[in-house]
Amino acid sequence: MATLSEGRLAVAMFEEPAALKPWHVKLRDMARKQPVGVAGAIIVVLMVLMAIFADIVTPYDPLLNSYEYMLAPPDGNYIFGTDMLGRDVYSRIVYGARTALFVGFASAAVGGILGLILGVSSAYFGGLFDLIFQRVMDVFMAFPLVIMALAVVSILGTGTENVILAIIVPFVPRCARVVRSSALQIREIPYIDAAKACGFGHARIILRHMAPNVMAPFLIMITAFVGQAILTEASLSYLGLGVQEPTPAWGLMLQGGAEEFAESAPWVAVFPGLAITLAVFGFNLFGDALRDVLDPRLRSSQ
Amino acid sequence: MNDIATSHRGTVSDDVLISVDGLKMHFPVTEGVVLRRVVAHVKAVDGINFEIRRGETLGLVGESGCGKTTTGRCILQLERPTAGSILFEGRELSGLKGDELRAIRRRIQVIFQDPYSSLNPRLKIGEIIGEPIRVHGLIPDKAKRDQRVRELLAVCGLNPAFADRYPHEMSGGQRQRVGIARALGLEPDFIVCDEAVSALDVSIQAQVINLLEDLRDEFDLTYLFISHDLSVVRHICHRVAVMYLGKMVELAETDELFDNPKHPYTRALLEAVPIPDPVIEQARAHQIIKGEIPSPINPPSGCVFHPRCDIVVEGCPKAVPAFREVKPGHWVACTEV
Amino acid sequence: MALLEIDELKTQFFTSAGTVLAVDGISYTVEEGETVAVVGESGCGKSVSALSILRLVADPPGRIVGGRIGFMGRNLLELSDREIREVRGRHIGIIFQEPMTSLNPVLSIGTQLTETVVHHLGYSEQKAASRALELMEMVGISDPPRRLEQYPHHLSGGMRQRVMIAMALACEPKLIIADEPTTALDVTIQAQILELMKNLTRELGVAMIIITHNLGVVARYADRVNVMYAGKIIETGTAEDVYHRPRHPYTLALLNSVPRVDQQRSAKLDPVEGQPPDLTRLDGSCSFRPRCRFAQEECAQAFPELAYVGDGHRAACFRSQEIAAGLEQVA
Amino acid sequence: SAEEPKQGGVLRIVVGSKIPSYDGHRESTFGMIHPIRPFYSLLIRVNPDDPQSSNFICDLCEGDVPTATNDGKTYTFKIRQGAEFHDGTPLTAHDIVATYNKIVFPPEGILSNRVSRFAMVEKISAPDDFTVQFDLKYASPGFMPMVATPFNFVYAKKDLERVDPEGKDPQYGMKWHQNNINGTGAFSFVEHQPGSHVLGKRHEKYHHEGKPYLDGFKAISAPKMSVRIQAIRGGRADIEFRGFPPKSRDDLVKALGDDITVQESAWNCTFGYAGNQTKPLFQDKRVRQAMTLALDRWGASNYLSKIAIVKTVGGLALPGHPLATDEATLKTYYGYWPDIEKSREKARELLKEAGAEGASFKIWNRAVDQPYKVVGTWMLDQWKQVGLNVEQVVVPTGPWYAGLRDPDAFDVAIWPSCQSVVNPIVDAGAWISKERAADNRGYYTDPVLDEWYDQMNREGDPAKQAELYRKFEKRVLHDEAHFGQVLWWHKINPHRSFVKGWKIAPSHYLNQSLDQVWLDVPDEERKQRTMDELGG
Amino acid sequence: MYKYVIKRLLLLIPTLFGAAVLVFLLLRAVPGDVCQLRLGGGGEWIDPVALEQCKIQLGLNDPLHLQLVDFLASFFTFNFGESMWTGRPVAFEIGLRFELSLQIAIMATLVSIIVAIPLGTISAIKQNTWIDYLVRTISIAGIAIPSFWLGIIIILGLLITTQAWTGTPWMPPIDYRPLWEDPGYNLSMLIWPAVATGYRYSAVATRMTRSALLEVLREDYVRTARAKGLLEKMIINRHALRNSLLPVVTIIGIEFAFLMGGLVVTEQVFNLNGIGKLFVESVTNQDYVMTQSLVMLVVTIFVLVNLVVDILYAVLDPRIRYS
Ligand SMILES: Nc1ncnc2c1ncn2[C@@H]1O[C@H](COP(=O)(O)OP(=O)(O)OP(=O)(O)O)[C@@H](O)[C@H]1O
Ligand SMILES: Nc1ncnc2c1ncn2[C@@H]1O[C@H](COP(=O)(O)OP(=O)(O)OP(=O)(O)O)[C@@H](O)[C@H]1O
Ligand SMILES: [Mg+2]
Ligand SMILES: [Mg+2]
Repeated sequence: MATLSEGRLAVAMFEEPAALKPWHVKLRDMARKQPVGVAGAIIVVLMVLMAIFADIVTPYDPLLNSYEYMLAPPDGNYIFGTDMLGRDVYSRIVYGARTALFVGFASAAVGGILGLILGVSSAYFGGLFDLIFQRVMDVFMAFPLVIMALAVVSILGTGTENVILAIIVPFVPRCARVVRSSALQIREIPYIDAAKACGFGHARIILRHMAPNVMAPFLIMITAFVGQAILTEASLSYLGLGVQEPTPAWGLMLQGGAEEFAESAPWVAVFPGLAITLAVFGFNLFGDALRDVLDPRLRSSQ
Repeated sequence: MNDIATSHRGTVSDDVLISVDGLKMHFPVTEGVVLRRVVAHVKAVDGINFEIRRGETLGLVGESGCGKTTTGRCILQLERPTAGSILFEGRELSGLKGDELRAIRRRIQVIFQDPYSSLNPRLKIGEIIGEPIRVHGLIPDKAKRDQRVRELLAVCGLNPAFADRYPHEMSGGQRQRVGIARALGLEPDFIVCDEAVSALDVSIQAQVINLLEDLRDEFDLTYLFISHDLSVVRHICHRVAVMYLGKMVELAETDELFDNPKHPYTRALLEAVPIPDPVIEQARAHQIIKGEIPSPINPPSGCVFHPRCDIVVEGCPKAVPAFREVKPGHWVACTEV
Repeated sequence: MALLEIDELKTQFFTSAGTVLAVDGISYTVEEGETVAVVGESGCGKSVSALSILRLVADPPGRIVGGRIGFMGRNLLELSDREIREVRGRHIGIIFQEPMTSLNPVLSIGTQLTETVVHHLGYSEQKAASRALELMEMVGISDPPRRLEQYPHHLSGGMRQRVMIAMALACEPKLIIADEPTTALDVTIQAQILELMKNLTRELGVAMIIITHNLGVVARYADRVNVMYAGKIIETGTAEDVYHRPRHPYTLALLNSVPRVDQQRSAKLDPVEGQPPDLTRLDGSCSFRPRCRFAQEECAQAFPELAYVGDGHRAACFRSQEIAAGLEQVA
Repeated sequence: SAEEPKQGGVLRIVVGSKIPSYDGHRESTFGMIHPIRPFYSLLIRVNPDDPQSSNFICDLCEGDVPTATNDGKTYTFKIRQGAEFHDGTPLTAHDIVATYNKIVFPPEGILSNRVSRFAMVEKISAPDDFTVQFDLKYASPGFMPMVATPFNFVYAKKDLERVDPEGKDPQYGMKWHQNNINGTGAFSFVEHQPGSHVLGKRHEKYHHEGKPYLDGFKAISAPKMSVRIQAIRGGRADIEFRGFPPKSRDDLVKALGDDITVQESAWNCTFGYAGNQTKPLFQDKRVRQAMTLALDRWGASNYLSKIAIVKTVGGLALPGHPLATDEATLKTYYGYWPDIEKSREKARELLKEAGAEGASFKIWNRAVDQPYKVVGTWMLDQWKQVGLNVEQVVVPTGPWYAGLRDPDAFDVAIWPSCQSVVNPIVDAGAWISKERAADNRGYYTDPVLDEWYDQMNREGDPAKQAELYRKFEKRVLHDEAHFGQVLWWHKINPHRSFVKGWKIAPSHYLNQSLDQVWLDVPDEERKQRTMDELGG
Repeated sequence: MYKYVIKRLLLLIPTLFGAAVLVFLLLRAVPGDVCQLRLGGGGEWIDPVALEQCKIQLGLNDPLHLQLVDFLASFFTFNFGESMWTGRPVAFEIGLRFELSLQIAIMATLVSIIVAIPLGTISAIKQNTWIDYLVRTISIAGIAIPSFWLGIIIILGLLITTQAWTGTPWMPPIDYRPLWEDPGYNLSMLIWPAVATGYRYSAVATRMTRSALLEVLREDYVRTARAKGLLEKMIINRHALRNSLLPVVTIIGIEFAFLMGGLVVTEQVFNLNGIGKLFVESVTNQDYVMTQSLVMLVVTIFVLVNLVVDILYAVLDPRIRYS
């Protein structure tokens, strides 16, 4: 009965689905609906560009000490002034963006992916695995960050990679928990049953069918977490547990003297502080808007 | 048997494809966080028997929560039944593992109720239909597989160009066709249609019903057609089983069941369905069944229907009525018929 | 004078995808004590037209852009916010589709039931409580005092819908709008609820607009039927007229596409092929034209008037006369 | 001076470190000296009127500080009569003997932090109730400075002999002072809120006539430098005794003008580094010499002193001390040449010779700003300028110390050493062979140094001693360049101008009895302070 | 309900046990020990004999597994031992600081609730208007500003402005007096850190209130309430807010638990003698006993606060019943 399908086809052919909007129109729509989020996105993009083209946009080597210009106030030469070793604050902030973004993205990516896989698996398998996993996560969630950071830093030494590790450890359970709760809902949706009914293996279902579907909460989490990681890095550096001199890093710039002469040489403390605030601000604005856009429960009815 | 295989419902052969015997599915109700104690059971399916013959469409009707979906899921091996056996071509399904299970899964497919949630929103239509074909190694070659996907789309009345679309770019009816195409891709023998048309608008619903019928004839399929819509069931099924609270209360050939219902519940059910004809409706005496469906955790004793039954007798709360054949091919679980 | 007179009501949604003409100039009246049904496919504007009566359409993105809704001598669309609030719940009650989500999960049934009478009629707490008891009995809920203290999640779907009915009736309104009151319920419960609503409206002389896509429900309960398609009413008349003498091809097709539980299967269904139109992309032509097997040149030019085809029976089709004359010839 | 001290009031001190226990004999941090020292007296102490000199005067002894008899092997102290402990017990020579016996010969299980440094002591005895006699095994110029160490709080014999009321701990008395305070100091203990403050009030029976001037003192714990600075500025504290960075001094003066008085002094803390000689790179003398040559000490003395608490260029002994090397000699040592360009040229040359151009190593530094991280970062920059490839590893204090003890852990260690009483001879013990000096951070063995050190310690004649010291120093800094002395610390104490009577010492451990301090504020304010802190 | 509470409390045991083992191992993995720090922390020369003595006394030379058993035994018998740094009982040391930490946590919570709920509500009601943008910007800024930096700015701001206005610079007290002894002094000290942390905290809660309310405002029952002709005020207060409070309560709870143990940086900036400062000190001092006890305290608080939140859930939402 080949004619049969042909016949049906004839009917169906003219059904044209609603036209898809080109991306620039979508972008414009988003800009109109989420002006705040777009502002955040702009900040983030500027930061990324700044980090990538740091060599081009900075007048000085961020590591260059010039003892004749120690704590020079902002002027034509040094637009944000110099720090106590005579290094250009502006250049250090620009290069600091590299550190901040590296720490932020790396820890969000690594921690996020780990949390994603753990969270989805936990939800998917359920049962005893889930139960034990949950208890372990409880411990990690309740465990204070300082101890964790201090231990990691003391055991492995300071430095960017270890700071990332110290930030990841508490992030994984948080991420896993958020992912798990969405994944629990996803697990109940028929397309997962459909995948099972098609005879797919566990790994395929977890990675291909479940994980991509918790992307919305995951991405929201991740963007917010990039901001948080930057902030945590700054706080750790401020406590002396983070990135180390002479690496240009924002938290580090606020530490060690910046505070003591915050009044007579405010530029040393103000600009890095603003940089941190602005960066975290940007990521959070962006993440917030992303939440409004991606989270179907919050999507304004249209 | 061939006498029921009226021309417009397709042909039914004599050999039994699926046979369900004494199927029970009790979901434990647990309490406690660490030591999960089982405090009760939801008796979702509580001992049902039926057979489906090759080429046949068996309707499974009943109100919400009576265990229709659970029955379907047990056959699909998505749940591990508490008791009972499910034979597919005479082979026991429960207990199958690994490759054997995968092989069986290819032959038993499912179409879900909700066209919105049964398609993975992250995958393109082409991937949704093509992936199972690839995983089961039916068509390893990518180009040929794509060709097959297009064919399947066409067979289901969809534009083959839809392969590059995402589910959200399609209407509900179109998505339901994609779900059907996915199931067909594995060249199954048997398809569980769990409320496959309930979520669709009347006009779209009719399109899909026709499609299902056409496919049944074209590919020699067997359906378990789960629905709460009695009119649709009457239209498409060869035989119909009525469930109530995890039990089967009546099973008969379609027209026999609808024209000559025996069980008081079946009768009440039919009574409750409004008929789209004001004249007939005006003439109908509306005997509305009283009460609500009891909880499957604590089903009533004896005949589970007795608290709502209008012909209840003394013995009803005491003994579980046997599911017996009152007429050839007409089974009822009631002592009073 | 009719209780409710809707005249050329237009409600639109302004979205990024374009303007949705959800309700595109519908007119109908509801007499006192009468039950009027609105049927049509999903998305054709049934709910929006009902919400528009009480001006409950979310703004943004929705807005009532034109028309008139006369109710007890006043145009509801011209009332101030305070005045329309007095109409809501007080003179017009409304029952929604989803009994599961339409009740506030954290407030007791009693609170939700009494707040309307306290608010609108200024009842004291005691008086309100006894009114609540009365209402609960009226809608057939057993053991009302206990039920009043319970929360929605303690109740089954049917019970909740009874509570919704009680709430709608609390201030003895003149009109009740029921938006698919039983779609989410089982057939047996659906029958119970519909029967209850019918009896109550008869007893209390309340008019009712019942919105549904179930043609059987309409046949059983409605005095008059409005068939909607793509934001417009395309056929209206008594139930018998519409079911037995359909004059619009859509109504006709709709009736043909439902299987019947009371008749043996005779042939395959005859569905309306194609999809409903996109409400953002309507041109001035007949919106059913792409799916219509009677379509002809003329249909692309303008939308046909809702014209009389019989006593109190109107249809919006250029070929309704021919359809009446005999379907075979036309097709 | 001409000013007449005024009686009364409470002095508020901010302290940047924590109190481990009240027992000075076992502790070594200024965090307990500043709040606890005022409760105790010493046998002898640095002259509070001239703390810069290396002169000691009697505290609990009477008359002049005794000189050695018996070929320098016996010291006899006359003990002051009428001194009284806060609990009313009169002080006798037996208390002193019991105290020093605990410090020098602690019983098994009792910690004393200075046992090894008192190695020359043979016996301590009390010929009568008011005489104490120290018999030494050999004459040692390091002895009297050790006696004057400000941690040697004098305890009452009866307290040291206390028995455990529960009868469990036989050494109860010896440990009693860890958690209890009973001294003869200018102030008696009122309260200690751990982590917050220590409060003391005037000891009426104090043995120095008319002192103390204050009604009490309050030592408030404030671990953060910026808080301490702001506290002085915002009137929450009057003085801090450890030292502020130069920039903060300038800020305070700018903000408060005449209300702030600044005292400054060279500080008896070296700041240096050592290459770990278990690692091949630093076994080459030329590399070590190149490293010291690369440091621009004279320049740094100018500019680093504007931001860090280091300033003085010097050798192994605190500049100003009789044993310190004169500047001319110093300028001939590697790394002290006045012409830094020439010096760096030489450094590059030596590195080339040693085949260590562009060598890489890491500085093992402590996570403390002042002066560690500031100077460490500067050193890194200096070494980079001669082509070395340097990184810095900064770790918290605990792991830092642990790392210093593990020769596998680090390449180049920051090696500071802070001592209380200026005592270059004894302190030189840090730079002898690793087998003898547990805190040798260069992990080198140098028998020559060991020999000279021993000679120096037993040498009675100051001239010969100085000669030995010079040889020792030249070998450490120049010939072998085992140790790189960078800059001496510089102590800056800005305080409220109304705090009078306190004079800066070359160590933050010294001159902390507070008995000379008084407040030059109106009478009502002094009363008010007493009311506020001590409640009338 | 009480059964549920007991069950939850029992559940604390595995969590605490896990945390105990974790902290134990982490601490021992850090090189160095408390003795070196005590004896040589000032940079002074350390007597090796004394060092060994100290280690023996504190049991640091015992085999690890014995130390672990000791620690677990002491912990689960509520005998927490003495601080390795000060020798005083851990319970006493923590007790001293607890009051201050609790007071700040409560004050900050009050500040945040007072700010967050009205702001979040307004922001949700006026979604996508300039008020909403403003509130969101302010609240996101609260999350973005590093708390230590904010602290520094507050203190400096106080110093500078008071000097400009009164001539004498003023800063908040740096030593603690209990509220009932000297309320003026106490508040003038603690209000600043409470505001500094409360701002961040309220920012989090504001965002949560807003999004939760937005979600609830789209619920069917809000439409039902509108259809009843209720006043908008009643709809928000009675129907919407209570439902949206649930996630807000969670956030407030989590933040409260966090404040109780984690005000590490703020306590430093304002020189507060609280748990956070003790934490950092004991960690840097490598005071195992103290650190272990503090971790257990923080974990316990975390778990208990979570329990309280869950109970509050049941109070706010009748659908949730624990049995
Ligand atoms: N995984 C499960 N755990 C516990 N109870 C379950 C589970 N799945 C189903 N149930 C219960 O089993 C009973 C039967 O459910 P089932 O889904 O089979 O009913 P159904 O007839 O398909 O109803 P519907 O018409 O609503 O789809 C219901 O009471 C349901 O609550
Ligand atoms: N908030 C909204 N924003 C944009 N479009 C809307 C909104 N609400 C409804 N619409 C559109 O208005 C049209 C009519 O919707 P309405 O809810 O009235 O349909 P309905 O006939 O009640 O359908 P159903 O049977 O599914 O309830 C639909 O096309 C829908 O997409
Ligand atoms: Mg089902
Ligand atoms: Mg609707």
